[in-house]
Amino acid sequence: MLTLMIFLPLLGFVLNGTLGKFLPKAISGWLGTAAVFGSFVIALMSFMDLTGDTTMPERIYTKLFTFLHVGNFHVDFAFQFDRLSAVMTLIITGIGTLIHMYSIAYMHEDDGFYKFFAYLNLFIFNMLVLVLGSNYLMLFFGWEGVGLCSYLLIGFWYKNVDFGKAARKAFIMNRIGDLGLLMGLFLIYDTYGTFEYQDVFKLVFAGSAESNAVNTAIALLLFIGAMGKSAQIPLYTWLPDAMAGPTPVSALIHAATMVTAGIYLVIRSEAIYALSPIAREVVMWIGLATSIMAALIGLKQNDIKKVLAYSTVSQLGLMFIALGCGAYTAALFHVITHAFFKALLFLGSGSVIHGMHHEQDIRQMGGLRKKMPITYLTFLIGTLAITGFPFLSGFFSKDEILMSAFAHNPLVFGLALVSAGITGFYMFRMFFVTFHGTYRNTHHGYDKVHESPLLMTLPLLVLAVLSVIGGAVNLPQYLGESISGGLHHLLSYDGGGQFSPILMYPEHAIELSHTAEIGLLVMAVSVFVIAFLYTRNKYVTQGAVPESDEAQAGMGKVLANKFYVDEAYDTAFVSPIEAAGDVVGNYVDDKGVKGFVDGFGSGSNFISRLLSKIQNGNIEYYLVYMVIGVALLLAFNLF
Amino acid sequence: MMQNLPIPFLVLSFLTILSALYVVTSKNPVHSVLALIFTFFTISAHYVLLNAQFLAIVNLIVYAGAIMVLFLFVLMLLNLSKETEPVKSNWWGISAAITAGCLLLIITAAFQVSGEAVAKNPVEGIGLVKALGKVLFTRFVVPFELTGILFLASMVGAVLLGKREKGNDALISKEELNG
Amino acid sequence: MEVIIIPILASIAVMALGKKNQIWMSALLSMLPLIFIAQFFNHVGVDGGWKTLFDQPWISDNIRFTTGFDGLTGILLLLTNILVPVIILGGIRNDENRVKITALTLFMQGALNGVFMAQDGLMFYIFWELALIPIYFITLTMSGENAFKITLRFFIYTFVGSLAMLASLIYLFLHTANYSFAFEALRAVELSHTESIFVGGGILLAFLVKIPVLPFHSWQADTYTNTPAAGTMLLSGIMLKMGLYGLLRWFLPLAPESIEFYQPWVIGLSVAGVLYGALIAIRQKDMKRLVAFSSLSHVGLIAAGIFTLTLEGLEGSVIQLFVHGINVVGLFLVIELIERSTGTRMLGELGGLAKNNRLFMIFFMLIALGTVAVPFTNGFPGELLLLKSLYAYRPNLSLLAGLTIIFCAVYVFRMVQFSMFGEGKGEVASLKWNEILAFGIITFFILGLGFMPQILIDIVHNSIVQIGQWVSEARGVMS
Amino acid sequence: MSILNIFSQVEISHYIYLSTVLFCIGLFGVLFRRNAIILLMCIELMLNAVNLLFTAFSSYMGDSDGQIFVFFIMVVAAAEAAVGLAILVLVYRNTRSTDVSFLDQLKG
Repeated sequence: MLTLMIFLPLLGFVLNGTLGKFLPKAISGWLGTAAVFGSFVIALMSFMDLTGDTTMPERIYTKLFTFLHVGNFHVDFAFQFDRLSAVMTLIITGIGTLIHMYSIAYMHEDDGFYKFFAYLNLFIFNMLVLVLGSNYLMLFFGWEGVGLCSYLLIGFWYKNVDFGKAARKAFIMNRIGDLGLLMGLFLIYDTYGTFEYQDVFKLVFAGSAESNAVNTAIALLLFIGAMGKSAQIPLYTWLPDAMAGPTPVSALIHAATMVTAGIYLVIRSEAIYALSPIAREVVMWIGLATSIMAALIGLKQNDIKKVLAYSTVSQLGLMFIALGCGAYTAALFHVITHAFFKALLFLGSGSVIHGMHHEQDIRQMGGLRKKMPITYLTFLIGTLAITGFPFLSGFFSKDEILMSAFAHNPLVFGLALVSAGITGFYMFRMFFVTFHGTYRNTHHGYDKVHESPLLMTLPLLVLAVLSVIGGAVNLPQYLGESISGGLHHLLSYDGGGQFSPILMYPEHAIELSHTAEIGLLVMAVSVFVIAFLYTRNKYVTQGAVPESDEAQAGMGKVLANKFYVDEAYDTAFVSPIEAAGDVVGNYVDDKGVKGFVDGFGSGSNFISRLLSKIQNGNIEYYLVYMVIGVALLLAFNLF
Repeated sequence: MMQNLPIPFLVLSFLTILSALYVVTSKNPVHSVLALIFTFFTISAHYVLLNAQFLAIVNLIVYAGAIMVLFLFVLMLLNLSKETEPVKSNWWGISAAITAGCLLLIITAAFQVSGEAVAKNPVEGIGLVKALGKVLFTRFVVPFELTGILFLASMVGAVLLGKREKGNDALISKEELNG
Repeated sequence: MEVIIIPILASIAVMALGKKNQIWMSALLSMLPLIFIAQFFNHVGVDGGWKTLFDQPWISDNIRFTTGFDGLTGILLLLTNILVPVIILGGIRNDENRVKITALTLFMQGALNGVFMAQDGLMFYIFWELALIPIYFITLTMSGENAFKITLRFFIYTFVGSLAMLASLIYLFLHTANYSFAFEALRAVELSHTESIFVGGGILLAFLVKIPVLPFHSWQADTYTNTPAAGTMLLSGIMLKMGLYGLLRWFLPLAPESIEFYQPWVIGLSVAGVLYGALIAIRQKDMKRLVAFSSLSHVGLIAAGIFTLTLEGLEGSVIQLFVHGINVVGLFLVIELIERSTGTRMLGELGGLAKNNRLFMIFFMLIALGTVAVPFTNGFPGELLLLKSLYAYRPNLSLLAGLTIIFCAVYVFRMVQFSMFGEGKGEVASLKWNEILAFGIITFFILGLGFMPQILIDIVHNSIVQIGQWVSEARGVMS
Repeated sequence: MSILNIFSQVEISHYIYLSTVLFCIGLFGVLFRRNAIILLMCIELMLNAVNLLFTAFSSYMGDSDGQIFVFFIMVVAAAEAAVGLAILVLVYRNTRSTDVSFLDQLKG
């Protein structure tokens, strides 16, 4: 079953990749969707099995074959379906199915329709390998695989050179992270002699305190990988550029699933992180910095997808804050809810873009709510969810993160709260500018704007429902002991002591009084209210339109230009490396090494030309040489 | 030690070296030839002193008689008796002298260092025709015959070289020779 | 024996047939040895050491024509006899030189098979040099202005190395018990430390030039650029592997005492070469040059892996040399087809080739992915093992060499981007059956080995373990 | 019996010096002169210096082999002179000169 779950999308990829050209678009699209849906159904069944029956083992394990076996180095091609994997799998295949369905309508005009579905299926396959692999190397497989699919899909419209650049940037930035991850893997193998999660964690658990330095190193190296994949400072700049890909891709890969792989990695390696406070501290601060920085940049973006992209980066930062505080459940909770509402927002923005004939600039929009009621409604729900409207999914997950941050360090809580607050500002800004006010586009008439077909709005509705009720997964304690903390129980379930749970270290019980808790809640909600009122006043009541990038000044300009990070990277890394390549290629190699080697040639040529002067054909000279030679010979014999 | 040497030896040696020098330095080839003949005479005299009577005679006949006459003959033939030789530059002469001098120095030095007294064991009559003939026709008979073949070959070679071939009459200029 | 003779006979046959010869004929001829190799695998097997198959006195009683077979030989025979058909199918242009190049390629196949099977030092050397001759003539068919000069440089370069090796072999020969060039006899010679440094250095030089490792690489890019595609493929796909094979088969067993001395140097230079090649490749405009320098980068990693002397490194290097052969031939085939259709291989002059030829695009992408070592393609397992072995040697070196996975992505995708994507500037002619077949073989190995690299390891494991034993014994004696 | 009992009064070293001097004079001539005929003559002179030494050793040691050698050397010298002169005539015919510095076709 497990194998089938993983390989169904691969089958879809193979079929679409080879036969797709000859299939009608509808079949090809539904084939891709069915493959993912099949996986979803199997995953759901397996999940029921796993959690429904207390006699079930901690995981379902399948070994397909030995991938590599060299001396002591042994890696199996094996999968495991445990509680953490199950949650991830359900998100991936569930949201994957919806997005596939959506894409059938969204991409129906595209020439590469079958190719698109082939890539999407391949992505799902790789993502499943990532979360279902039973060892770190399998994770690395999927890790690189999703990077590749991301590359292929970002550059899907390959005729555009800029898109190609964005795709390469994404892949290369990811590879930088991958290198760190790879080094981390080597260190794991060096230290523990295996890649299998279970064995590693057992050894970590049994390890001595001295191994903490190693664990810290491992944790930091793994985090470098997570930085790349989950777009954290300093490797985050690829994600906004990745919006070059088709919108469903942004929804699936760059919001709901792939970018959360970094979170998954850290949660998976909880045993290691738990032992190294330093690493967690690093994770937390980087998450915090990313979260605030991205949120600030998001304030001044005018491309609807870019805003969402920076929002994603910011939300990922929040998740890392949670991880850094040791609140793994909270992070995973936010992964789930974020997957719901961010997919919803992206798909909604796709619907807008579709209705606007591929216009992405929010300044060209306005007043769309009348033309696109379903999109408007669902987008509103998404916006409310992400900004933390009480009792929607985002509210619960975000508050859990904030609370764990407060328990860890009030300063961090304050900063995270600022970041969460800014979320409200940029999200409502985008929402109001897009859907309220007056229509501003001059190229397409208002009458040409249309609501999207059912195939696109259906996933929106489903996701909207999920965004509303998604918080039920892990309700806070103050709503009642019996219904709360579902996810938490799931992850710390140990089968009645039969096996070790996913989270080996019981989370720091958040020791907060109910008053403090409610105080925090009030703070969070009031930040939300302020953001809502301010933006509503500015963009709806006053009808303001964001100024163009050129008109920006001061801080606004810096933000609109994304803190000039791309430019800084260009001057700091790209140009020097290119220059080094030029210097090495043109001077060191051509003049230096080759010159040195050729020097032997021309040197011996020169000497031989000198020597051939001696050989001038005149016998007298020869005689002199001969006599000198004889004399020298004698002299040598003599002395 | 010079003083202890017998006068005839000294005189002979002096003449030998003098005439040899003249051979080398004389501008006129004919004079050179004549000086060389004189040198051969003095060397023959040395042979006599050394009890090598047969060689002394052969030296006179073969060298002074045959070979030198050949030289003279060629000189006459080519009409080279005049001082036609272009004089070489001084430095060339100096360097040649230095080179030759160096060799001289080294050989004598070598002899000084490694020379051992050779046992004097003169045997009466080994230089006579009879004695030499015996050795030559017994132990050295094969080389002796080979010498004959060598002579034949050189004779044929000389004749062949000297023969004027048809169509080869035209003088080849130096430029043509240098191609 | 047969696998050496048949290609040479085939080469004569092709020459005799001349223009009448068709591609499929020569391709079939070049595949004939595969039958025998399959037989070797079946009947001789890869267990139990380097077994002698054929043994006859040759130049003298002690210089024999001895061929052997084991896993390591098997892998390289496979590589050679798979790639030569690929080259013949896709890599040879249909012009006046076709017959000549085909014949030379077949001849090369025989010589290479000889190199990989030779169990006699002198026979190894002779075939080693014999393999050089066809490449020389193939290169000379190019009438580029510098062709002669470049060929000469290449020839002298490799020749100097080879002569050093010959000197070392002769030195060993003179010290054998009964004056024999047989591998076992040469191996049995006990050398003092100093001796082994000189002898090992000579052997090493030949291989390092051929691989090539950093300072000895300056023949590479120019020769690649100025050789017809078939020559480039032969050089990069198989000839370079001669050097790596030589390291494993001849250098490590014959001069194990000197490894300690050379290890840091070779690893250092190799890792430097990894970065050096990658840096240069990033900025190349000529696709052939780009791949040439990427090749420098990749083989540097392999050489470094061998010298870590870990099991992972040695076996990883075998995987990687096989895989690199497949991938680099694939890349050169792609470049050749692009050049054939558009008349240029300069990145600036190309673009948008993906539009007209989807199939070609898929093949190119797969080969590129294999080169970048994405998981599930063949490049990954070998690179993983090599980096792992380097990590065991020095973690920071592994990090440096690991930068190649970033750089490699940069230059390969840059190449893909500028040639295939963007606005269309010309198109690639639709693939003919032979080209599809050639690509098919390559993709089969890219995907197959991506999933099941263990197959290669199982084949080669015993040979490597034996080599490892010899090395560790000798090092034990030394210390 | 020779005219003089030379062996009692003259050391062999004197003959060695003498012939060395003669040899070097011949050598000097060979180096210095450009006329091919003189060159040949100088060579004869060198040969004679060697002959003298051979004979001296032969007589001092009472072994006739040295004298046999001188005999052979003379033979070779004669042959050499004959062939050499023939070549010389030929060269002269072609170049109208016996100057050896014209003959530089061996240039490297």
